[in-house]
Amino acid sequence: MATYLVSVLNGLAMGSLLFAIALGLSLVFGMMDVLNLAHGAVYLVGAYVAVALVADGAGVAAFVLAVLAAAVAGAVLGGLLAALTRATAHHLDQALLTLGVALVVGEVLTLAFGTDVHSIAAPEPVGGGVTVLGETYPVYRLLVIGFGIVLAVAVYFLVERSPLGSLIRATVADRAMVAALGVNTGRVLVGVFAAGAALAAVGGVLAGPILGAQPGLDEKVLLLALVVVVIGGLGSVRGALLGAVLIGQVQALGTALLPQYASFLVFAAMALVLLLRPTGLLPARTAVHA
Amino acid sequence: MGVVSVFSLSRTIAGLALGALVLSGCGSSLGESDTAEPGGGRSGGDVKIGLLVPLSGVYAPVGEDMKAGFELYLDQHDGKLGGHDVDLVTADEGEGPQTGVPAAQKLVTQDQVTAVAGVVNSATALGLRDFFHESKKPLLIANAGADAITGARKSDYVWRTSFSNGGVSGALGPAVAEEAKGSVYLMAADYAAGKEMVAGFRKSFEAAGGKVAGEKYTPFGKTQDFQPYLSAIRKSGADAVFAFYAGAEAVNFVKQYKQFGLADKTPLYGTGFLTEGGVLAAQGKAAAGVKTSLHYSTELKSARNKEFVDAYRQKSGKPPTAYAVQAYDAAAVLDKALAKASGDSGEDLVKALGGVGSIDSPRGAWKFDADHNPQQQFYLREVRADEGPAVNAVVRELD
Amino acid sequence: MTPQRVTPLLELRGLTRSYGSLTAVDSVDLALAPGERHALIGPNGAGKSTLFATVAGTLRASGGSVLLSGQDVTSLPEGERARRGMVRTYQHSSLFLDCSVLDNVALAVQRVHRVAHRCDRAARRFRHIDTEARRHLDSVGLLGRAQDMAAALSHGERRQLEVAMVLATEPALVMFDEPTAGMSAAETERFVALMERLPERLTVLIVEHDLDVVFRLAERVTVLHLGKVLASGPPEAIRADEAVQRAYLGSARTEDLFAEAGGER
Amino acid sequence: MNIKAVKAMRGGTHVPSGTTPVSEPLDGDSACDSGSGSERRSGGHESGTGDSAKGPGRRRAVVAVAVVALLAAAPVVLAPYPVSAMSRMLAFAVLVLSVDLLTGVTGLPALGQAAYFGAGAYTAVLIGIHITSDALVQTLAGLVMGLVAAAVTGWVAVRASGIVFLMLTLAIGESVHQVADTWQAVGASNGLAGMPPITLFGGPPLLAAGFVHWWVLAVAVAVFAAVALVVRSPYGRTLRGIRDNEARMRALGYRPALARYGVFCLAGAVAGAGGALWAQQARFFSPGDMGFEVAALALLSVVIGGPGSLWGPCLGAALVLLVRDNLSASIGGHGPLVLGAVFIAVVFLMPRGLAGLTGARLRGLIAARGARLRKENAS
Repeated sequence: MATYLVSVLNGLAMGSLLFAIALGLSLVFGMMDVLNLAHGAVYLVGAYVAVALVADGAGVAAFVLAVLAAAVAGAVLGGLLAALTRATAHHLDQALLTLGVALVVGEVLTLAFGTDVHSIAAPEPVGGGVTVLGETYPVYRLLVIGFGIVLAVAVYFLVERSPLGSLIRATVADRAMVAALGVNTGRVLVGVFAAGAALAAVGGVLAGPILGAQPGLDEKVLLLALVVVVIGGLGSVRGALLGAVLIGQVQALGTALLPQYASFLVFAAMALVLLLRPTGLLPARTAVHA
Repeated sequence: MGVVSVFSLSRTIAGLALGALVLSGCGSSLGESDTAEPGGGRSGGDVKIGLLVPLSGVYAPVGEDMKAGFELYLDQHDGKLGGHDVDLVTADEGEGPQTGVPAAQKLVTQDQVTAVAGVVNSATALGLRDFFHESKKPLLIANAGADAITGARKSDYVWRTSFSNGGVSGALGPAVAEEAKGSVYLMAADYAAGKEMVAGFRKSFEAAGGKVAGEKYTPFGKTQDFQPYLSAIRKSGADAVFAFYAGAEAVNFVKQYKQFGLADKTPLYGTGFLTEGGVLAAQGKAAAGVKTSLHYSTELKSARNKEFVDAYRQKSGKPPTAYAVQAYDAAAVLDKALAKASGDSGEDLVKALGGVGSIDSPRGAWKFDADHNPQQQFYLREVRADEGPAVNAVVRELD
Repeated sequence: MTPQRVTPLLELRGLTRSYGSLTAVDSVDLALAPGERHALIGPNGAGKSTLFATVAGTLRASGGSVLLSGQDVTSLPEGERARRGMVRTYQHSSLFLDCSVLDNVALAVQRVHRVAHRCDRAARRFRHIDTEARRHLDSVGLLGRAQDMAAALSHGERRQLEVAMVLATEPALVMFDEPTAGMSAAETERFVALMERLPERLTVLIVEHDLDVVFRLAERVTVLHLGKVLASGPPEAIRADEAVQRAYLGSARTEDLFAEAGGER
Repeated sequence: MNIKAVKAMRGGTHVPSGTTPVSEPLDGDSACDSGSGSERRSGGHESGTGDSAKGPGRRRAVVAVAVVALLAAAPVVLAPYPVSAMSRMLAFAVLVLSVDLLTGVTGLPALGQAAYFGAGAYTAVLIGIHITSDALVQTLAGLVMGLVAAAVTGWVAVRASGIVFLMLTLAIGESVHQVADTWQAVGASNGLAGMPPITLFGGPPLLAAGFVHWWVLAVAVAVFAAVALVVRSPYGRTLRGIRDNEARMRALGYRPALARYGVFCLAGAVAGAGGALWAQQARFFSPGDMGFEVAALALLSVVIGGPGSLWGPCLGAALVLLVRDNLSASIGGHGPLVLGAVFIAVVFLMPRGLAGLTGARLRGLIAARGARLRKENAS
C-alpha cells in the first residue's frame, strides 16, 4: 500500500509540472484557436536556460534567477509566436508554422548545447531525500508539488476571480463578442500567449532536476501536454488542472498497478475520456447561441 | 487550344523526352545488379568509404563519437587506408531505418563507395543486410548489437567491429552471480535490444547459479519517471539490479535510482551503455558505484589505450567512448583489408576481411570470429566519482 | 380550413422547454394542417426562437411532444426529423461556403435520391442530381450563379440558396427562422415573392419579426408571449386582438411590431 | 484543423458558420471539387451550364500524362539511387493521399494513418517471406489489411472531429506502433527483414530498382485515379460537405459519423496499399517506418501541398522526403532546421500550399492575401 501512496505522491509532482506546461497551451487554443506546436520547444528553452545557469547544482538564488530568466525567454518567444500566428487565419497553416518554429528552435538549441543529454542538479539545500512512508523520496519533488498547488491557487484567482480573468474567459467563450464590445483583444491574446509560454519555460527549469534536458524532449512534453489539454477540455483552466493531475496519476499510479501495459496507459486513458466526453472533462463555457 | 493539337503536342514532348533520355544513356537502373559499375569505387588510387552514423535524432551523440573515432584513425594515418587516399562520405543515419536505409543505398549506388562503416540502430542494420548482401558490398557494423546480425541473418558481406547484445550482458552474468548475495532484479527498455540484453544476462547468470527476483520492461523512449518501477524493485526484496538503458533513459534511471535511495542499499549492475560517455557525464556523482560490463573503458591501463585516449582528447576535447573505439577499429579493419585485397570488388575486399587477423585496438587485441563478430575481452567496470569527473574504472577482466 | 378534422401535419402537445428554473417555452399546443402557412410572432424574449429550435429538434424538449403527420418525433435528433420531411432554415445562413452554389443544393438532392455514398462514378455523371439541383436553383433565381462559391453570395442570395437547399430535401414541412432579418427592403420584397411561389402542398412555419411579411404570407398566426400561446388565428383576428396589442405594448417594445428586427446580427 | 467544429461540439451548441468571415472566393483549395473547382473560380463567370472546365481539364490531362511519362522514363536514364528514391516518394505519396482523403477532403486532421500503412507493409512482408513473392497479391493483401485495421479501430475516432479526432488518431497510431515495437512475431523493434524480391505474374524476381519503380508507379497511379474518382463522386461531395459544415449536413438528414467511418476505412485501405509498396521497394519493414514521425510528416505533406488538392500533397510528400533524406546529411544532420524553415516559408509564401501555385492564380492569391490580412488586422 505504501508503495502505491508514494506513486500517488509522484503522480502529483508530475501533475504539477504538466499543469504549468499545459495551461498556456490550453488557453492559447481556447482564445485563439491556435494549436501551438512550438509549446514543447518553449519548454525546452527553459530547460536549457537551467542547463546554462544551474547545471552543476547552484544555490537557491541562482535557481530562482534561472526561473526568472526562463520566464523572460519564454515570454519573448511566446510574443513572437503570437505575432507570427496572426499572419495567417488558417488553422492548419498556424499549426504548420508553429511546428516550423519548434523545429528551428530545437535545432538551434542543439547547435548551442550539443546533442548530449544534460542533467540539472536540484538546488543544494533540497537536493537530498526524506523518508516518506518508509521509502526515500527526493525533497525537490515535494517542493514541485507545493509549487503546483500555489500555481493552481494563483491561476484560479487570476482567471476565475479577477477582471482580467473574466476577460480571458469571455474571450474563450466568444472572441467576436468581446471584440465587438470594443475591447482590444489583440493585446489580451498576445499577453496570454506570452504568459503561457513563460509558464512553460518555467516548467522547463523546474522539471530540469527531474527530466534533464536533451534534444527530442520537447516533442515528448508537447505530446503529454496535448493529452492533458484535450482530456481536460480545450481552453479550460480547471480542465487543464484536472487533466494534468489525472495524467500524472495515470503515469505514476497506473504504471505501478499495471506495469505490463505502461506504454498504452496514457493513450488508453485519453481515448476513454474522449469517447465518454468528447469535449473533455471540464470544458470551457462557450457562448450560447439560442 | 485545339484538342488535337494539344494531344499531338504532348505526344511529341513525351517522345522527345523519352528519346533524349534513352540516347543520352547517362545511366540506368534496369540492370540486375544495382552496383555493377566497373571501377566506380576506386579511381586513381583513391578509395571511397561511406560512414553511416546518426547525425540527427536521439542517437546523434553516439554518431558524433563514432565519426570522431573514424576520423581520428584517418588523421593518424595521413588520410590513407591500405595505402589509398580515402575519400570519406558521411551520411546521416537518423533515428531508424526510415532514414538509415535510404542513406546507405545512396552511399552505395550513388556515391559508389567501396565499403560502408557505421550503423547504430539494429533495425537499420538488419534492414540493410539484404541490400549489402545482394550488392556484394562490405558493411562494417560499428555499433548495432542485434544478435541476429552475426547470427541468424549473417552474411558474407556484413561484419561487426562492436559487440552483440547477448555477448556484452552475457559476460556480466557469472560475475553478478558471484558478487550478489541473493536474487537479482532485471530491468530494460522494452525493445529488441533490451530483450536481448536481459536474455543474454539471464542465461549466463542462471547458469552460474544466480536467482532472478523479477523482470520488468519499461516503455522504450517514453519513460521519464522510473519511480513506479523502483518501488516495485524495493518491494521485491531483490539484492541487486541488472539494467540495460542508454541515452536519456540511462541518465534518468541512474539518477532516480540514487534519488529514491536504492543506490545505497541495492547494488546496480548493467551493460556499459548505462554509464558510457556523455551519459556518465550527465549522471555525475549519482552513478558512483554502478558496475557494468563492456569491451572498453577509458581507464584501461595499456599503452595503446593511453596513446589513443590522449589523441582522441586532443581531437575532440572529451574522453573517448566505446562507440568511438568501435568506429576507430572499423577504420583499422578496413585499413588492413584494403591493403590485402587483391582487387577492387566487394568480393575481393570481403575475402581480405576474413584474413585481417588480430586488430591492435585500444580495447585490447581482438579478431573476428567465424560469424564476423569480434572475439574480444569484456571488462567489469565500476563508476568512480571521488575526485574530478566520473570515470569507469576497470575492476577486472570478465570471462 | 379546419385543421382539426384531418391529421395535422405538425402538432405540438404541451411542448415545454426550460433552462434551469426559467421556462422559455411553456406547454405550447399547436396544430398545422397540411399545406398551411403559419406564422409565429411575439415580442423579443417571448420564446419564439426556443420554441422553433425545440420543434426542429435542435434543442431537446423538456416536456410534451412533437408529432409529424401523427408520428411522435420528440426524441429524434434534427437530422432524423429532416429525413422524415421536416427541415429548417437558419437565422444566420448555414451554408457550405467553400463549395459551389450548385454543390450546396446537390448535397441536399443526392441525400434524398440516396446516392450520397456512391463513389463509383464522378458526380457529374449523375445527371438527374444535377438537373434536379439546377431546377431548385432556378426556382429561387440563383441558376446564373450555380458555379460560384457560396461564400461569394450576398446576404440576400444566401437566404435564397438556403431556401433552395431546403426545398431540395423534398420536405413536407419547412420552418423558416426569421428569414428576412438583415435584408434590405428590395431583398425582402424578392424573398416574399419567392415564398409566395412555394408549392401549394408545402406546409410552412415561419418565425418572423417583420409583421408586414407575416400578414402577407400567413394563413394563420400564433402569438407567443412569455413562453405561452397568447392567441392563435387568422391574421385579421390577431391584428384586432387586444391581448396581443397589450402584450406588445406592455413589453415596451412596440418597435418590434412594426419595425424590422434590429440587433439580430 | 476543424476548430470550428470542436468549438461547436464542446459547447453542444450550434455555431453558425455564416458569422465567420470566410467570404473570400480564393480561400482554398479546400474548395469543393478539388480538381475542377479551382479552374471554375479562376475562370470567372462562365455561363455556368456547360462543361466550362473543359479547356483547363484537357490541359491538366496533358500535364498528368507528361508527369507520369517522366516518372516512367526515370529508370531508363537515372542511376539506381535516384530511382529508388523516387519509388520511395511514390509509396509515401500514397500514404499522403490517404491522409489527404481525411484531412483535405473531409476536414479531419489525421495523425494515425501510419498505423494502417504499417499494417499493409507488415502484411506484404509476411506474405513475401512465407507465401508468395507476387507483387499484386502482396499489394492487394496490404490494401485489405489496411482496410480491416481501419474498420476495426476507426469507430473510436470517427465520432469526433477537429483536434479531438487528431488526438484519437494519434492514440491509435501510437498504440499500434507500440504493439509492432514489442511483438516478437513481426520482429519487434528490429523489424522484419529477408523479404525476397517481388515478382509479377509469375515472372522472374525484380531485382533492379527500375522494374520495382515501374510497379510502384503503376500502383500509385491507380490509387491516385481511384482517390480522384472518389473525390469527384457524390460521396466526395458528401465528405466536403462534412468538412465545410457538419451541423448543416446533419440538418439535411445526413449521418456524418457514418460517412466519416466510410472514408476512414477507405483511407485505411489506401494507406495499406502504400505500406505494401513501401515494403516492396525496401524489402524490409520495421516499427521505425510507421512511427509518429512518419504520421506527422504525412500530415505535414498534406498541409504543405494544399489540403484537398490531390497532386499538391503528392508534391509535398516528395519535397518532405527530399529535404529529410538528401539535404540532411549534406548539412551535417541539421535536416530538421531546413524542414522547419520550409514549413515557415510555405505558410508565408504559399498560403494555399504547393497546389496554390498554378500560374495565374498566384497573382490573385497575393492580392487576396493582402486583403485578408488587412481585414484580420482590422478585426
